Amino acid sequence: MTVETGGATMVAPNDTELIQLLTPEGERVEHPQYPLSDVDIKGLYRDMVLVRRFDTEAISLQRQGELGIWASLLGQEAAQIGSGRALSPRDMAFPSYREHGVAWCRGLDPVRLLELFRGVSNGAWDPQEYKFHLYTIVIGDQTLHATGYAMGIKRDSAEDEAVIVYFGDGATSQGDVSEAFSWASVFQVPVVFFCQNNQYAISAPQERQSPIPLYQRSRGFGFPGIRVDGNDVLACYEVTRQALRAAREGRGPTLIEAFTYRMGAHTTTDDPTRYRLASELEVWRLRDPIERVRAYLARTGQANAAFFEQVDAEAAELAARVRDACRALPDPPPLAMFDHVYTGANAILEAERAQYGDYLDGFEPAGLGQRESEVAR
Amino acid sequence: MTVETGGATMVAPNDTELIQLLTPEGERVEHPQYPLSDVDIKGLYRDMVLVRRFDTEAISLQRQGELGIWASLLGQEAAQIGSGRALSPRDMAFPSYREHGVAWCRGLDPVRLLELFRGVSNGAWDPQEYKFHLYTIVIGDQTLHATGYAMGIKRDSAEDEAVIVYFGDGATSQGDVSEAFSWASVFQVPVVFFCQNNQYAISAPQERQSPIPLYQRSRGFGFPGIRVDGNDVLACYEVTRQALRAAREGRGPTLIEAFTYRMGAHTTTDDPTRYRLASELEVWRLRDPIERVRAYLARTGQANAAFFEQVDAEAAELAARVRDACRALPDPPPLAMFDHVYTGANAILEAERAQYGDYLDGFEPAGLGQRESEVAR
Amino acid sequence: MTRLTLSRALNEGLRRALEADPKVMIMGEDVGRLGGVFRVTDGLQKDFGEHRVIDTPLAESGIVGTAIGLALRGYRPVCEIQFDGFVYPATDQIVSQLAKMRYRSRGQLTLPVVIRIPFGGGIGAVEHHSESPEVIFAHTAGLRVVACADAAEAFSMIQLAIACDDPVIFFEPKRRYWDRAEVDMAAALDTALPLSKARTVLPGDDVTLLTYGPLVRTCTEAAIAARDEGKSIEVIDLRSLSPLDMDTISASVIRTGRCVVAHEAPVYAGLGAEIAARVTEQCFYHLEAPVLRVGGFAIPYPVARLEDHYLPDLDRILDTVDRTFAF
Amino acid sequence: MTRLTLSRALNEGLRRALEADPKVMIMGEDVGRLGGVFRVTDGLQKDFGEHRVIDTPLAESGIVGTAIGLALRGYRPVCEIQFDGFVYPATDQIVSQLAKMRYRSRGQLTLPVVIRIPFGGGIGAVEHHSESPEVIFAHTAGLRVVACADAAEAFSMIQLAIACDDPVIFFEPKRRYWDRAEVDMAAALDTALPLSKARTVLPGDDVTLLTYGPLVRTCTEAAIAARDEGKSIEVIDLRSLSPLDMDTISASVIRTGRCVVAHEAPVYAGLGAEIAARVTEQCFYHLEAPVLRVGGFAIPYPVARLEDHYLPDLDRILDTVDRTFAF
Ligand SMILES: Cc1ncc(C[n+]2csc(CCOP(=O)(O)OP(=O)(O)O)c2C)c(N)n1
Ligand SMILES: Cc1ncc(C[n+]2csc(CCOP(=O)(O)OP(=O)(O)O)c2C)c(N)n1
Ligand SMILES: [Mg+2]
Ligand SMILES: [Mg+2]
Repeated sequence: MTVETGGATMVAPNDTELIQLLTPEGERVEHPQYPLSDVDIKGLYRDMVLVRRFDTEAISLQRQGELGIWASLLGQEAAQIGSGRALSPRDMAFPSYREHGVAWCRGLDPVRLLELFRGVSNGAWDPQEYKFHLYTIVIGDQTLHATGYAMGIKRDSAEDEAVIVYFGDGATSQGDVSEAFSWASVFQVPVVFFCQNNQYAISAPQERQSPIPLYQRSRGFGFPGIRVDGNDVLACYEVTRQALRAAREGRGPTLIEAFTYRMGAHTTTDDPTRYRLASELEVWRLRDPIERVRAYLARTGQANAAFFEQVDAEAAELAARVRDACRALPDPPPLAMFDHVYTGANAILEAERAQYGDYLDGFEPAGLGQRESEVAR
Repeated sequence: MTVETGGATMVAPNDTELIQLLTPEGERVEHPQYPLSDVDIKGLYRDMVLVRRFDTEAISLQRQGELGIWASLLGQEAAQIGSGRALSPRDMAFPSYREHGVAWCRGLDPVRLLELFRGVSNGAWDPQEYKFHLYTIVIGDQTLHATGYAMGIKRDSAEDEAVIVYFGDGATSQGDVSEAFSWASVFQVPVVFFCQNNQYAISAPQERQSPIPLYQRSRGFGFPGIRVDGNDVLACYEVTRQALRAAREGRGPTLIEAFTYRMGAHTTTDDPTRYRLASELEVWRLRDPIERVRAYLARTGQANAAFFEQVDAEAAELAARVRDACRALPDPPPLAMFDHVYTGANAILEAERAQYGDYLDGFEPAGLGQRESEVAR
Repeated sequence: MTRLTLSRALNEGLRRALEADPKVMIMGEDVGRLGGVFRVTDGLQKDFGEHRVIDTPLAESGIVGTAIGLALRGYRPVCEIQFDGFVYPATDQIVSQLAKMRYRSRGQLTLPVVIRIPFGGGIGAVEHHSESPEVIFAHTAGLRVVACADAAEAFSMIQLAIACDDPVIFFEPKRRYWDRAEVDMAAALDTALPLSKARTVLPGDDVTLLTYGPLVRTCTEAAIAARDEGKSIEVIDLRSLSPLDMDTISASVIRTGRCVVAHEAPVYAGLGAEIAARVTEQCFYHLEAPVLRVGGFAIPYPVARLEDHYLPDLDRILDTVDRTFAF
Repeated sequence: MTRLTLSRALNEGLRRALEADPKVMIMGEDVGRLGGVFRVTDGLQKDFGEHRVIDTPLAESGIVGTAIGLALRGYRPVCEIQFDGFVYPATDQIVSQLAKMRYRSRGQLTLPVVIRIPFGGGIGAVEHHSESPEVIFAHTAGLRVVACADAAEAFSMIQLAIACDDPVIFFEPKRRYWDRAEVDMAAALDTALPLSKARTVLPGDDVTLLTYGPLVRTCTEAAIAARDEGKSIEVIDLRSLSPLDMDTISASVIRTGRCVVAHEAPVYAGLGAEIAARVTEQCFYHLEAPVLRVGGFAIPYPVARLEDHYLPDLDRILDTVDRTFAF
């Protein structure tokens, strides 16, 4: 199937190479290599609905000026919830900046995610506690961190641990990502490279990163690559689960390309109408990751109207809580900006802190309130 | 075939994947895809003997203190002469730092190469005149330059031009090389990536860069990779010729892995006995790139003793000339170090130049001779 | 004269350059169809084609490395690095290749490459989007490093940078992109102030205030505010960060006897250090006080909600000016 | 006391660290079987195993990036960058990740990573093997930057760097690797001079000469030579380039009234600029002359046959000292 975009031609994956366990229409399909293991499909549905609702709320918080910017996961819920739920509690995840669904699976209160985008904290959670690293904004950098962490797991002979690292289609062009592929392959470490190919790096279509499907990239580095329907939460779950198991069993890295679609803007400051046609979005709406699970659950009688209503109610509740909590997030005190640069003392920095503290104290009655500030910055 | 090294196990390529047109014993073998085009085999032999003799001379010049360091091409003559002779005059070559054989094919007086290693000039030749870029020492950087140059060729619609870029097995791990692969593939530009896999990056065996054969790397980026017997000058010639033709015809990039062996030290300051066994070298001596051509020429009667003697005499002559010319290479005048930083004026730099000039003038009778210098640097 | 935003002025300058020389090309992430995240290249791909305005893969080293190759082929690439914090992956190609190529080739190769970098903070962004890495490039011989301050300057400086045969690192004050100023689009380029020259924005007698990029506006406002207190501040926009226009700088400091340097980058080992050291050496007997610096602290760029504390503002600049009078 | 080369002293220091803490590991190109191109890691892989002394693929960003991951896992990686000129591909990982991780995580993550870099010229090498990029890292908040000068210093400093919980960029003066000095290998590490402290190498009264790394020896020789002319030069080895030990520096300059900074890196926007600016601010009323700098010129590192002209030697340093007396 070929989708016409503004200028680039996008080829949808052909069925032989794309792992799919649930069709857009909500039909279960069997795959000999990927028999679906025991999984709570209603739970996955609930996760996806809740993170989507959270995401929608974050977008409006940004519109209301409560957040500086927001990177929406709209359309990528299945890729994130499927892979996130495949993680064992001891596995470590390295996200990019859009993995709100994975964060959810790791048990992180979504309000924590807002702190980064509101500009009140870059480190709102303890990565060790949640086994979920901080968001990484420099494209691709975290793939090397994940690989190094996995080298550590191997050295520790920790056979029940693996690493998953998230990045986008655009990231595959960065040298660091290829270096991570090399290292992971040479050292045969337990890492799963999870590429969410949402078809765009801001405005650049996936063809700008590679003329061939991205999952094939890993072959040149000596480890397997798999393309999964990124809008199929069951396939994402099962493929990731197997890749993580292979990693834990010492069978080395796997690249998973979750073929999905960024249904929203790149971030709230982006205007996708400048570079893609609305018709493309229409095509992908038919492949919505949530709708197909709902259809499946409903049709097979695994869930009834009460269930769906209850999930919707939970979502509304979550949104309300997030909204209030976000608004209540305080700004850090000014001098906090001098904290945590070093573990020990740094006389140059201490002098600057002291000087700035004195400077602030010089404003009467107290602090920033009295500073004359620029008219229109 | 498996060669035992100090710790790593080296697998020689299996015959199905390695392109070979001349066996180590000097037997011509036919390859359906690579019928040998018209080529002066005696000329190739002569080239290889001369560059090897030049290389040997450079090593002794280094030992005699005439050069600071030397990177020997010993063992890689076939890869370099074969590929170098496959270039058309309009093709552009981007070398690493060991491509003395390619330089020879480009018509460069080998004495020029010594200037870099003697420390008298980093730019001893005009890259445009010889269509041979300056040596690049930072591993991998030149692959992007070559790709950019090829983008220019494509934009110029110059259909009779292509680019070849040389790099080593170690270089394949550098992010820049992968970025070059991405770009070349995305933009389908006329560049041939010529990787001389001499099995070592200083002490690191090729397995430290990839668990699978390096020629397969390009597959992940969407363009073909070929492994050629790098000690077979005929195969190197023909494979490169075809890849360059494909490039010129708009069929995009090719990766060629010339499977060869660094018979000497990494450079004159290296001590390979610390990391590899002598027995390994013995195995590769039997695959010497020059011997097999000599055997072939002699056995088929294409060359007689007089020819071989004449080539040896030429080699001796070249060595003598190079030796004398190297010794005669003058040091640049001190103030030359301030030249060519910018095209236009830079007041800061000019002031430094003037000040240093005055400073030197202050020594009587003139210049450096009178400067007290450090006792033992 | 036309009233343009700084972003638009750059756009017009790029357009002129593309028109003037078919060898000029633009490359970077999202510069084509999107027109750049700050719209600096808006409409240029449409008008000049995909071969002259190239949307690249997402790889900064690749952008600079292939630009070098294109320059070797005779092109004049203008690269965009999307944000300051993303120039670091390209450091090797910039420092080891772009800067040194002419020198090492003994003048046989020239690389007329411009690298545009939106820099500095003040837009409430997340991490890595508010850096001021200019001193790294200023320290690197072989590069010219400049920063523009307003629309009028941007319009001429980008054209001068593209016309320059040396590699130019071109810093753009991102929080001023939407500031408007009168631009004389009819002026001939050869009447423009050369790229290597500093510019006196506001004359004054008591103290010389040196700055560049986004703080030119802030410093100018500070100088105007200080007039009320009877202090006459001379504001100089350095424009060229490498080389520095020491003639203009020293002449001013010798006259005023006091000097303050303001920039957003951390003070520690920042460009202000070079200026202070050099001014002190050249104006030693004229200085009433040490050259003082006001700038970023020795910390990573803080979260957006604290950036107003990090960035030198009018008050902090005037406080520093005051301190030079305490000597 | 044992007489060791600087290279050997580092080797012994690394050995101690590997023995003291099983989490310490060494990684880099050719550090294992070969023992490093300067033999600094000689024998360590044999004695501590391939899992603790890792020969890496050829990729500097990979070395630093995976070291960060290992540190997140609780390890203390000591990375070797083979030569100064090859650190640039790792700039992004160093500046954007290694330096900032602790800060951005609000102290929840610490990265005890050491990056060893043989730096400076004087060994007759080809391009990219003689760089002095220290100021780039000194300007980057979150890093500690140090340089050792001789075997005794190297032995303790490398152990202190590894024991430090902050990332440390550790510069080694490559042309001094084969210099020998007495090393007290029995001394306990906690009696060693802290990493952040400067060290007075030679006391003096007339002028303070500040330097670090390879020029400590040169400056010491210059000071000894100057005694004959009746000039008393105090030589201070800075050791820590970020932060600077301003207490030691200022105390000396206030006493001598004159100051010269010597380094191999280009003077322009080099570390000497920061020192000059800061010393001037702190010692303004005590300075008889401006702080003068002697160092590399504003050019790329020249060819080996001219490096003696580029590198500050005894004469050029004394010439600069003389110039401070001309004020
Ligand atoms: C090194 C670097 N360069 C540029 C950017 C600016 N940037 C932010 S997101 C983005 C596109 C990323 O695309 P992709 O990897 O596909 O991830 P997605 O946003 O689609 O999830 C770009 C170019 C960056 N963050 N880091
Ligand atoms: C970026 C960079 N890192 C490290 C080095 C030091 N170095 C010089 S040659 C070399 C090994 C290169 O191996 P390979 O690419 O296989 O080429 P070969 O020398 O075998 O021809 C290394 C590590 C360098 N020149 N550049
Ligand atoms: Mg994407
Ligand atoms: Mg090699």
